[in-house]
Amino acid sequence: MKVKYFAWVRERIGKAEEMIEPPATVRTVEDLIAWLSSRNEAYAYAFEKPKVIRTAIDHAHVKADAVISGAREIAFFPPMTGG
Amino acid sequence: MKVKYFAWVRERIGKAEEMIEPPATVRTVEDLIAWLSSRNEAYAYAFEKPKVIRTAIDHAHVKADAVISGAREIAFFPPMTGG
Amino acid sequence: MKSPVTTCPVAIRIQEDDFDIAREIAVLTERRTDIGAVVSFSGICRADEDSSNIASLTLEHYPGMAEEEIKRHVDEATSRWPLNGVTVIHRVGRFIPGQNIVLVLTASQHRRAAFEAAEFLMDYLKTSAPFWKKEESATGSGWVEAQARDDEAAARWTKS
Amino acid sequence: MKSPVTTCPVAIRIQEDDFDIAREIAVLTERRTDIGAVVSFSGICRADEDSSNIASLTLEHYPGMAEEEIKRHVDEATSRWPLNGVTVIHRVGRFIPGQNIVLVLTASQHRRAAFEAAEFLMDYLKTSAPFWKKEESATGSGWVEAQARDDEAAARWTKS
Repeated sequence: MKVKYFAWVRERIGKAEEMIEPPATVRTVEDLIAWLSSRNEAYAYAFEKPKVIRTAIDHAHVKADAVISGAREIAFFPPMTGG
Repeated sequence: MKVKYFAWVRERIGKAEEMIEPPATVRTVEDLIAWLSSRNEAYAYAFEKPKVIRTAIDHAHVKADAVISGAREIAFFPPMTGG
Repeated sequence: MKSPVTTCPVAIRIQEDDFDIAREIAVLTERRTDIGAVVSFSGICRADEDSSNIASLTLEHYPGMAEEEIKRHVDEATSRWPLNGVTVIHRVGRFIPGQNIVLVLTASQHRRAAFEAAEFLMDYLKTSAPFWKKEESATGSGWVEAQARDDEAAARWTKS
Repeated sequence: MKSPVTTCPVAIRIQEDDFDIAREIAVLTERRTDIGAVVSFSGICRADEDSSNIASLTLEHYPGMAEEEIKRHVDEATSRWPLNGVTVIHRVGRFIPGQNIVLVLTASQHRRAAFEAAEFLMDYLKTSAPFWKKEESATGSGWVEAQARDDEAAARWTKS
Protein backbone atom coordinates (compact mmCIF):
# COMPACT_ATOMS: atom_id res chain seq x y z
CA MET A 1 0.00 0.00 0.00
CA LYS A 2 1.00 3.59 -0.50
CA VAL A 3 1.80 5.72 2.56
CA LYS A 4 1.93 9.53 2.50
CA TYR A 5 3.37 11.94 5.04
CA PHE A 6 2.61 15.64 5.42
CA ALA A 7 4.01 18.70 7.22
CA TRP A 8 6.43 17.85 10.05
CA VAL A 9 5.70 14.13 9.78
CA ARG A 10 7.05 14.34 6.22
CA GLU A 11 10.02 16.46 7.32
CA ARG A 12 10.96 14.09 10.16
CA ILE A 13 10.68 10.94 8.03
CA GLY A 14 12.45 12.66 5.16
CA LYS A 15 10.11 11.58 2.39
CA ALA A 16 6.64 12.49 1.14
CA GLU A 17 5.49 8.98 0.22
CA GLU A 18 6.54 5.39 -0.16
CA MET A 19 5.18 1.90 -0.86
CA ILE A 20 5.13 -0.45 2.13
CA GLU A 21 4.22 -4.10 2.72
CA PRO A 22 3.57 -4.58 6.44
CA PRO A 23 3.20 -8.14 7.72
CA ALA A 24 -0.32 -9.56 8.29
CA THR A 25 0.05 -9.00 12.05
CA VAL A 26 -0.15 -5.26 11.43
CA ARG A 27 -3.95 -4.91 11.47
CA THR A 28 -4.79 -1.38 12.58
CA VAL A 29 -3.51 2.18 12.18
CA GLU A 30 -2.05 1.87 15.67
CA ASP A 31 -0.19 -1.31 14.67
CA LEU A 32 1.10 0.38 11.51
CA ILE A 33 2.45 3.36 13.46
CA ALA A 34 4.26 0.99 15.85
CA TRP A 35 5.65 -1.03 12.95
CA LEU A 36 6.88 2.09 11.10
CA SER A 37 8.36 3.51 14.33
CA SER A 38 10.47 0.40 14.75
CA ARG A 39 12.15 0.89 11.36
CA ASN A 40 14.60 3.59 12.38
CA GLU A 41 15.08 6.77 14.39
CA ALA A 42 13.53 9.06 11.77
CA TYR A 43 10.21 7.17 11.94
CA ALA A 44 10.46 6.88 15.71
CA TYR A 45 10.89 10.66 15.93
CA ALA A 46 7.97 11.34 13.57
CA PHE A 47 5.66 9.09 15.58
CA GLU A 48 7.08 9.80 19.05
CA LYS A 49 3.67 11.10 20.21
CA PRO A 50 1.25 8.78 18.39
CA LYS A 51 -1.80 10.48 19.91
CA VAL A 52 -0.93 13.70 18.09
CA ILE A 53 -0.78 11.99 14.68
CA ARG A 54 -3.87 12.14 12.45
CA THR A 55 -4.49 9.40 9.93
CA ALA A 56 -6.53 9.19 6.73
CA ILE A 57 -7.30 6.00 4.83
CA ASP A 58 -8.20 6.59 1.18
CA HIS A 59 -8.82 10.32 1.86
CA ALA A 60 -11.10 9.87 4.88
CA HIS A 61 -10.15 10.65 8.48
CA VAL A 62 -9.93 7.50 10.61
CA LYS A 63 -9.13 6.67 14.24
CA ALA A 64 -6.16 4.72 15.57
CA ASP A 65 -8.17 1.50 15.81
CA ALA A 66 -9.22 1.57 12.14
CA VAL A 67 -8.38 -1.61 10.23
CA ILE A 68 -5.94 -1.03 7.38
CA SER A 69 -6.61 -4.10 5.22
CA GLY A 70 -7.87 -3.11 1.78
CA ALA A 71 -6.49 0.43 2.05
CA ARG A 72 -4.92 1.79 -1.13
CA GLU A 73 -3.46 4.93 0.47
CA ILE A 74 -2.77 5.75 4.11
CA ALA A 75 -1.67 9.25 5.12
CA PHE A 76 -0.12 10.45 8.38
CA PHE A 77 -0.04 14.12 9.35
CA PRO A 78 -0.21 16.55 12.27
CA PRO A 79 -3.45 18.31 13.30
CA MET A 80 -4.64 20.48 10.43
CA THR A 81 -4.02 24.23 10.46
CA GLY A 82 -5.65 25.47 7.26
CA GLY A 83 -8.25 28.15 6.76
CA MET B 1 -41.63 71.83 17.51
CA LYS B 2 -41.07 70.03 14.22
CA VAL B 3 -42.87 66.76 13.56
CA LYS B 4 -41.84 64.30 10.84
CA TYR B 5 -43.73 61.36 9.38
CA PHE B 6 -42.32 58.40 7.44
CA ALA B 7 -43.55 55.53 5.28
CA TRP B 8 -47.28 54.82 5.62
CA VAL B 9 -47.68 57.30 8.50
CA ARG B 10 -46.53 59.99 6.06
CA GLU B 11 -48.81 58.69 3.32
CA ARG B 12 -51.88 58.59 5.57
CA ILE B 13 -51.32 62.06 7.02
CA GLY B 14 -50.45 63.41 3.57
CA LYS B 15 -47.34 65.34 4.54
CA ALA B 16 -43.72 64.60 5.43
CA GLU B 17 -43.32 67.23 8.17
CA GLU B 18 -44.93 70.19 9.86
CA MET B 19 -44.48 72.62 12.77
CA ILE B 20 -46.89 72.11 15.67
CA GLU B 21 -47.59 73.86 18.96
CA PRO B 22 -49.43 71.46 21.24
CA PRO B 23 -50.94 72.83 24.48
CA ALA B 24 -49.03 72.36 27.74
CA THR B 25 -51.36 69.52 28.75
CA VAL B 26 -49.76 67.39 26.01
CA ARG B 27 -46.81 66.05 28.03
CA THR B 28 -45.85 62.68 26.56
CA VAL B 29 -45.55 60.98 23.18
CA GLU B 30 -48.80 59.19 23.99
CA ASP B 31 -50.53 62.52 24.67
CA LEU B 32 -49.17 63.93 21.42
CA ILE B 33 -50.46 60.99 19.39
CA ALA B 34 -53.91 61.44 20.95
CA TRP B 35 -53.84 65.19 20.32
CA LEU B 36 -52.77 64.76 16.67
CA SER B 37 -55.37 62.00 16.16
CA SER B 38 -58.12 64.40 17.25
CA ARG B 39 -57.25 66.87 14.49
CA ASN B 40 -58.93 65.10 11.58
CA GLU B 41 -59.57 61.74 9.97
CA ALA B 42 -56.19 61.57 8.21
CA TYR B 43 -54.34 61.76 11.54
CA ALA B 44 -56.84 59.42 13.20
CA TYR B 45 -56.20 56.88 10.41
CA ALA B 46 -52.41 57.22 10.66
CA PHE B 47 -52.51 56.67 14.44
CA GLU B 48 -55.43 54.20 14.57
CA LYS B 49 -53.18 51.57 16.17
CA PRO B 50 -50.94 53.68 18.43
CA LYS B 51 -49.04 50.61 19.70
CA VAL B 52 -47.70 49.97 16.19
CA ILE B 53 -46.29 53.50 15.84
CA ARG B 54 -42.60 54.04 16.63
CA THR B 55 -41.41 57.43 17.84
CA ALA B 56 -38.06 59.18 17.84
CA ILE B 57 -37.23 62.40 19.70
CA ASP B 58 -34.24 64.25 18.28
CA HIS B 59 -33.11 61.14 16.35
CA ALA B 60 -33.31 58.70 19.28
CA HIS B 61 -35.93 55.98 19.69
CA VAL B 62 -38.26 56.66 22.64
CA LYS B 63 -41.24 54.93 24.26
CA ALA B 64 -44.83 56.16 24.40
CA ASP B 65 -44.39 57.58 27.93
CA ALA B 66 -41.39 59.75 26.96
CA VAL B 67 -41.82 63.44 27.85
CA ILE B 68 -41.79 65.72 24.81
CA SER B 69 -40.89 69.05 26.40
CA GLY B 70 -37.63 70.40 25.02
CA ALA B 71 -37.83 68.25 21.89
CA ARG B 72 -36.76 69.97 18.68
CA GLU B 73 -37.90 67.22 16.34
CA ILE B 74 -40.32 64.36 16.89
CA ALA B 75 -40.75 61.64 14.25
CA PHE B 76 -43.50 59.03 13.88
CA PHE B 77 -43.09 55.96 11.72
CA PRO B 78 -43.99 52.27 11.37
CA PRO B 79 -41.64 49.48 12.50
CA MET B 80 -38.44 49.66 10.49
CA THR B 81 -37.83 47.32 7.57
CA GLY B 82 -34.37 48.24 6.34
CA GLY B 83 -31.35 46.07 5.82
CA MET C 1 8.07 41.90 20.47
CA LYS C 2 6.25 45.03 19.51
CA SER C 3 2.50 44.71 19.30
CA PRO C 4 1.23 46.33 16.10
CA VAL C 5 -0.91 49.42 16.55
CA THR C 6 -4.48 48.43 15.77
CA THR C 7 -6.89 51.00 14.48
CA CYS C 8 -10.53 50.54 13.60
CA PRO C 9 -11.58 52.88 10.79
CA VAL C 10 -15.36 53.19 10.51
CA ALA C 11 -17.24 54.22 7.38
CA ILE C 12 -21.02 54.70 7.31
CA ARG C 13 -22.73 55.80 4.14
CA ILE C 14 -26.31 56.11 2.97
CA GLN C 15 -26.38 56.52 -0.77
CA GLU C 16 -28.37 55.90 -3.95
CA ASP C 17 -25.35 54.56 -5.86
CA ASP C 18 -24.31 50.94 -5.89
CA PHE C 19 -21.26 49.81 -3.92
CA ASP C 20 -18.20 47.82 -4.99
CA ILE C 21 -17.44 45.15 -2.39
CA ALA C 22 -13.89 44.52 -3.63
CA ARG C 23 -13.08 48.22 -3.46
CA GLU C 24 -14.56 48.55 0.04
CA ILE C 25 -12.58 45.53 1.26
CA ALA C 26 -9.42 46.99 -0.32
CA VAL C 27 -10.00 50.31 1.49
CA LEU C 28 -10.28 48.45 4.82
CA THR C 29 -7.31 46.13 4.35
CA GLU C 30 -4.76 48.00 2.19
CA ARG C 31 -1.33 48.38 3.73
CA ARG C 32 -2.37 46.54 6.88
CA THR C 33 -0.96 43.28 8.18
CA ASP C 34 -2.98 43.01 11.39
CA ILE C 35 -6.24 41.85 9.78
CA GLY C 36 -6.75 38.09 9.60
CA ALA C 37 -10.46 37.95 8.80
CA VAL C 38 -12.85 40.02 6.72
CA VAL C 39 -16.57 39.21 6.65
CA SER C 40 -18.85 40.89 4.15
CA PHE C 41 -22.62 40.72 4.08
CA SER C 42 -24.51 41.96 1.07
CA GLY C 43 -28.28 42.20 1.10
CA ILE C 44 -29.88 41.93 -2.32
CA CYS C 45 -33.41 42.73 -3.55
CA ARG C 46 -35.19 39.41 -4.11
CA ALA C 47 -38.05 38.72 -6.52
CA ASP C 48 -40.06 36.79 -3.98
CA GLU C 49 -40.27 38.84 -0.77
CA ASP C 50 -43.01 37.32 1.44
CA SER C 51 -44.39 35.09 -1.32
CA SER C 52 -45.44 37.84 -3.72
CA ASN C 53 -43.59 38.48 -6.95
CA ILE C 54 -41.75 41.76 -6.52
CA ALA C 55 -41.34 44.14 -9.43
CA SER C 56 -39.44 46.71 -7.37
CA LEU C 57 -38.59 47.82 -3.85
CA THR C 58 -38.37 51.46 -2.78
CA LEU C 59 -36.22 52.25 0.24
CA GLU C 60 -37.05 55.36 2.28
CA HIS C 61 -35.00 56.55 5.26
CA TYR C 62 -34.93 59.21 7.97
CA PRO C 63 -31.93 61.36 7.01
CA GLY C 64 -29.82 62.26 10.00
CA MET C 65 -31.28 59.70 12.37
CA ALA C 66 -30.40 56.77 10.08
CA GLU C 67 -26.68 57.64 10.09
CA GLU C 68 -26.73 58.30 13.86
CA GLU C 69 -28.55 55.05 14.64
CA ILE C 70 -26.09 53.02 12.54
CA LYS C 71 -23.18 54.84 14.22
CA ARG C 72 -24.54 53.95 17.66
CA HIS C 73 -24.61 50.26 16.75
CA VAL C 74 -21.20 50.33 15.07
CA ASP C 75 -19.85 51.91 18.28
CA GLU C 76 -21.46 49.13 20.29
CA ALA C 77 -19.97 46.52 17.93
CA THR C 78 -16.47 47.98 18.23
CA SER C 79 -16.79 47.98 22.03
CA ARG C 80 -18.02 44.36 22.13
CA TRP C 81 -15.61 42.81 19.60
CA PRO C 82 -11.93 43.50 18.83
CA LEU C 83 -12.51 44.92 15.34
CA ASN C 84 -9.97 46.39 12.94
CA GLY C 85 -12.47 48.08 10.66
CA VAL C 86 -16.19 48.41 9.92
CA THR C 87 -17.98 49.64 6.80
CA VAL C 88 -21.76 49.97 6.52
CA ILE C 89 -23.37 51.15 3.29
CA HIS C 90 -27.16 51.30 2.98
CA ARG C 91 -28.66 52.27 -0.34
CA VAL C 92 -31.94 54.19 -0.71
CA GLY C 93 -34.15 54.69 -3.74
CA ARG C 94 -35.84 52.24 -6.07
CA PHE C 95 -34.45 48.76 -6.70
CA ILE C 96 -35.32 45.83 -8.91
CA PRO C 97 -34.66 42.19 -8.00
CA GLY C 98 -30.98 41.31 -8.15
CA GLN C 99 -29.77 44.77 -7.10
CA ASN C 100 -27.68 45.39 -3.99
CA ILE C 101 -29.36 47.09 -1.01
CA VAL C 102 -26.97 46.91 1.91
CA LEU C 103 -23.33 46.09 2.67
CA VAL C 104 -21.77 45.36 6.05
CA LEU C 105 -18.01 44.71 6.25
CA THR C 106 -16.16 43.76 9.41
CA ALA C 107 -12.45 43.15 9.80
CA SER C 108 -10.71 41.57 12.77
CA GLN C 109 -7.69 39.51 13.73
CA HIS C 110 -9.85 36.40 14.12
CA ARG C 111 -12.87 35.16 12.25
CA ARG C 112 -15.25 34.78 15.20
CA ALA C 113 -15.28 38.49 16.03
CA ALA C 114 -15.73 39.45 12.38
CA PHE C 115 -18.65 37.00 11.91
CA GLU C 116 -20.43 37.95 15.13
CA ALA C 117 -20.07 41.70 14.63
CA ALA C 118 -21.39 41.50 11.06
CA GLU C 119 -24.40 39.49 12.16
CA PHE C 120 -25.03 41.83 15.10
CA LEU C 121 -24.93 44.87 12.80
CA MET C 122 -27.29 43.30 10.27
CA ASP C 123 -29.77 42.28 12.98
CA TYR C 124 -29.83 45.85 14.27
CA LEU C 125 -30.01 47.43 10.84
CA LYS C 126 -33.11 45.32 10.20
CA THR C 127 -34.92 46.27 13.37
CA SER C 128 -33.61 49.59 14.61
CA ALA C 129 -32.25 51.74 11.76
CA PRO C 130 -34.99 54.03 10.34
CA PHE C 131 -35.43 52.60 6.85
CA TRP C 132 -38.69 51.43 5.27
CA LYS C 133 -39.34 49.27 2.23
CA LYS C 134 -42.29 49.62 -0.10
CA GLU C 135 -42.78 46.85 -2.60
CA GLU C 136 -44.46 46.97 -5.97
CA SER C 137 -45.83 43.82 -7.57
CA ALA C 138 -48.25 42.93 -10.35
CA THR C 139 -51.11 43.20 -7.86
CA GLY C 140 -50.25 46.66 -6.46
CA SER C 141 -47.92 48.23 -3.96
CA GLY C 142 -47.59 48.14 -0.20
CA TRP C 143 -45.23 48.68 2.71
CA VAL C 144 -43.23 45.65 3.78
CA GLU C 145 -44.21 44.54 7.27
CA ALA C 146 -41.66 44.06 9.99
CA GLN C 147 -40.82 40.40 10.67
CA ALA C 148 -41.04 38.88 14.14
CA ARG C 149 -38.00 36.76 13.22
CA ASP C 150 -35.96 39.96 12.82
CA ASP C 151 -36.91 41.15 16.32
CA GLU C 152 -35.97 37.74 17.68
CA ALA C 153 -32.64 37.86 15.84
CA ALA C 154 -31.84 41.28 17.33
CA ALA C 155 -32.91 40.17 20.81
CA ARG C 156 -30.12 37.54 20.80
CA TRP C 157 -27.58 40.32 21.28
CA THR C 158 -29.20 41.93 24.33
CA LYS C 159 -26.88 41.65 27.28
CA SER C 160 -28.60 40.03 30.24
CA MET D 1 -47.78 32.06 -7.49
CA LYS D 2 -44.97 30.05 -8.98
CA SER D 3 -42.12 29.37 -6.64
CA PRO D 4 -38.80 30.12 -8.34
CA VAL D 5 -36.57 27.15 -9.01
CA THR D 6 -33.69 27.35 -6.53
CA THR D 7 -30.37 25.85 -7.45
CA CYS D 8 -27.23 25.71 -5.37
CA PRO D 9 -24.11 25.80 -7.54
CA VAL D 10 -21.01 24.68 -5.64
CA ALA D 11 -17.45 25.62 -6.57
CA ILE D 12 -14.43 24.29 -4.68
CA ARG D 13 -10.95 25.24 -5.77
CA ILE D 14 -7.46 24.82 -4.35
CA GLN D 15 -5.08 27.10 -6.18
CA GLU D 16 -1.89 29.13 -5.92
CA ASP D 17 -3.39 32.21 -7.56
CA ASP D 18 -5.21 34.95 -5.69
CA PHE D 19 -9.00 35.21 -5.89
CA ASP D 20 -11.23 38.15 -6.79
CA ILE D 21 -14.11 38.34 -4.29
CA ALA D 22 -16.23 40.63 -6.47
CA ARG D 23 -15.88 38.29 -9.43
CA GLU D 24 -16.74 35.24 -7.33
CA ILE D 25 -19.84 36.98 -5.90
CA ALA D 26 -20.85 38.00 -9.44
CA VAL D 27 -20.54 34.39 -10.63
CA LEU D 28 -22.82 33.25 -7.80
CA THR D 29 -25.46 35.96 -8.14
CA GLU D 30 -25.56 36.95 -11.83
CA ARG D 31 -28.96 36.62 -13.49
CA ARG D 32 -30.56 35.36 -10.26
CA THR D 33 -33.33 37.06 -8.31
CA ASP D 34 -33.78 34.43 -5.58
CA ILE D 35 -30.70 35.38 -3.54
CA GLY D 36 -31.28 37.86 -0.72
CA ALA D 37 -28.06 37.44 1.23
CA VAL D 38 -24.43 36.80 0.34
CA VAL D 39 -21.82 36.32 3.08
CA SER D 40 -18.14 36.26 2.22
CA PHE D 41 -15.31 35.36 4.52
CA SER D 42 -11.75 36.05 3.53
CA GLY D 43 -8.87 34.81 5.60
CA ILE D 44 -5.71 36.88 5.31
CA CYS D 45 -2.09 36.18 6.32
CA ARG D 46 -1.35 38.27 9.42
CA ALA D 47 2.03 39.59 10.58
CA ASP D 48 1.48 38.55 14.18
CA GLU D 49 0.32 34.94 14.26
CA ASP D 50 0.65 33.64 17.85
CA SER D 51 2.67 36.62 19.06
CA SER D 52 5.68 36.14 16.77
CA ASN D 53 6.38 38.46 13.85
CA ILE D 54 5.67 36.50 10.70
CA ALA D 55 7.75 37.03 7.58
CA SER D 56 5.85 34.46 5.54
CA LEU D 57 3.44 31.53 5.76
CA THR D 58 3.70 28.45 3.56
CA LEU D 59 0.52 26.45 3.02
CA GLU D 60 0.81 22.73 2.22
CA HIS D 61 -2.15 20.48 1.46
CA TYR D 62 -3.06 16.87 0.71
CA PRO D 63 -4.13 16.96 -2.94
CA GLY D 64 -7.24 14.92 -3.56
CA MET D 65 -8.26 14.56 0.07
CA ALA D 66 -8.40 18.32 0.60
CA GLU D 67 -10.96 18.78 -2.19
CA GLU D 68 -12.97 15.76 -1.03
CA GLU D 69 -12.96 16.86 2.61
CA ILE D 70 -14.17 20.36 1.68
CA LYS D 71 -16.82 18.83 -0.59
CA ARG D 72 -18.10 16.66 2.27
CA HIS D 73 -18.55 19.72 4.46
CA VAL D 74 -20.12 21.79 1.70
CA ASP D 75 -22.59 18.93 1.17
CA GLU D 76 -23.35 18.94 4.88
CA ALA D 77 -23.83 22.73 4.80
CA THR D 78 -26.24 22.55 1.85
CA SER D 79 -28.23 19.86 3.64
CA ARG D 80 -28.40 21.84 6.91
CA TRP D 81 -29.16 25.30 5.49
CA PRO D 82 -31.27 26.42 2.50
CA LEU D 83 -28.38 27.70 0.40
CA ASN D 84 -28.46 29.11 -3.12
CA GLY D 85 -24.74 28.84 -3.79
CA VAL D 86 -21.39 28.06 -2.11
CA THR D 87 -17.85 28.86 -3.22
CA VAL D 88 -14.74 27.76 -1.32
CA ILE D 89 -11.28 28.74 -2.54
CA HIS D 90 -8.21 27.77 -0.53
CA ARG D 91 -4.83 28.97 -1.70
CA VAL D 92 -1.59 27.03 -1.25
CA GLY D 93 2.01 28.16 -1.57
CA ARG D 94 3.95 30.91 0.15
CA PHE D 95 2.28 34.06 1.47
CA ILE D 96 3.41 37.27 3.06
CA PRO D 97 1.34 39.25 5.58
CA GLY D 98 -1.59 41.00 3.93
CA GLN D 99 -2.15 38.32 1.28
CA ASN D 100 -5.39 36.35 0.91
CA ILE D 101 -5.38 32.70 1.98
CA VAL D 102 -8.97 31.49 1.92
CA LEU D 103 -12.39 32.55 0.65
CA VAL D 104 -15.79 31.15 1.65
CA LEU D 105 -18.91 32.53 -0.03
CA THR D 106 -22.44 31.51 0.85
CA ALA D 107 -25.66 32.72 -0.77
CA SER D 108 -29.18 32.23 0.55
CA GLN D 109 -32.60 33.82 0.59
CA HIS D 110 -32.10 34.99 4.16
CA ARG D 111 -29.07 36.23 6.04
CA ARG D 112 -29.13 33.79 8.94
CA ALA D 113 -28.54 30.73 6.75
CA ALA D 114 -25.77 32.47 4.82
CA PHE D 115 -23.99 33.60 8.02
CA GLU D 116 -24.28 30.23 9.79
CA ALA D 117 -23.19 28.18 6.77
CA ALA D 118 -20.14 30.40 6.18
CA GLU D 119 -19.10 30.12 9.83
CA PHE D 120 -19.69 26.35 9.82
CA LEU D 121 -17.52 25.93 6.71
CA MET D 122 -14.70 28.05 8.12
CA ASP D 123 -14.74 26.16 11.44
CA TYR D 124 -14.42 22.87 9.57
CA LEU D 125 -11.80 24.13 7.14
CA LYS D 126 -9.69 25.10 10.16
CA THR D 127 -9.93 21.74 11.91
CA SER D 128 -10.70 19.08 9.37
CA ALA D 129 -9.44 19.99 5.89
CA PRO D 130 -5.88 18.67 5.32
CA PHE D 131 -3.88 21.90 5.09
CA TRP D 132 -0.85 22.83 7.16
CA LYS D 133 0.82 26.18 7.74
CA LYS D 134 4.52 26.68 8.26
CA GLU D 135 5.60 30.11 9.43
CA GLU D 136 8.88 31.89 8.94
CA SER D 137 9.95 34.67 11.26
CA ALA D 138 13.17 36.48 12.15
CA THR D 139 13.92 33.75 14.72
CA GLY D 140 13.42 30.78 12.41
CA SER D 141 10.65 28.67 10.97
CA GLY D 142 8.14 26.23 12.41
CA TRP D 143 4.81 24.54 11.86
CA VAL D 144 1.80 26.40 13.20
CA GLU D 145 0.16 24.46 16.01
CA ALA D 146 -3.52 23.63 15.97
CA GLN D 147 -5.58 25.83 18.27
CA ALA D 148 -7.90 24.40 20.91
CA ARG D 149 -10.27 27.30 20.19
CA ASP D 150 -10.65 26.03 16.62
CA ASP D 151 -11.66 22.57 17.82
CA GLU D 152 -14.15 24.16 20.19
CA ALA D 153 -15.54 26.30 17.37
CA ALA D 154 -16.03 23.24 15.17
CA ALA D 155 -17.60 21.28 18.02
CA ARG D 156 -20.44 23.84 18.18
CA TRP D 157 -21.87 22.37 14.97
CA THR D 158 -21.97 18.74 16.10
CA LYS D 159 -25.55 17.55 16.16
CA SER D 160 -26.43 16.11 19.53
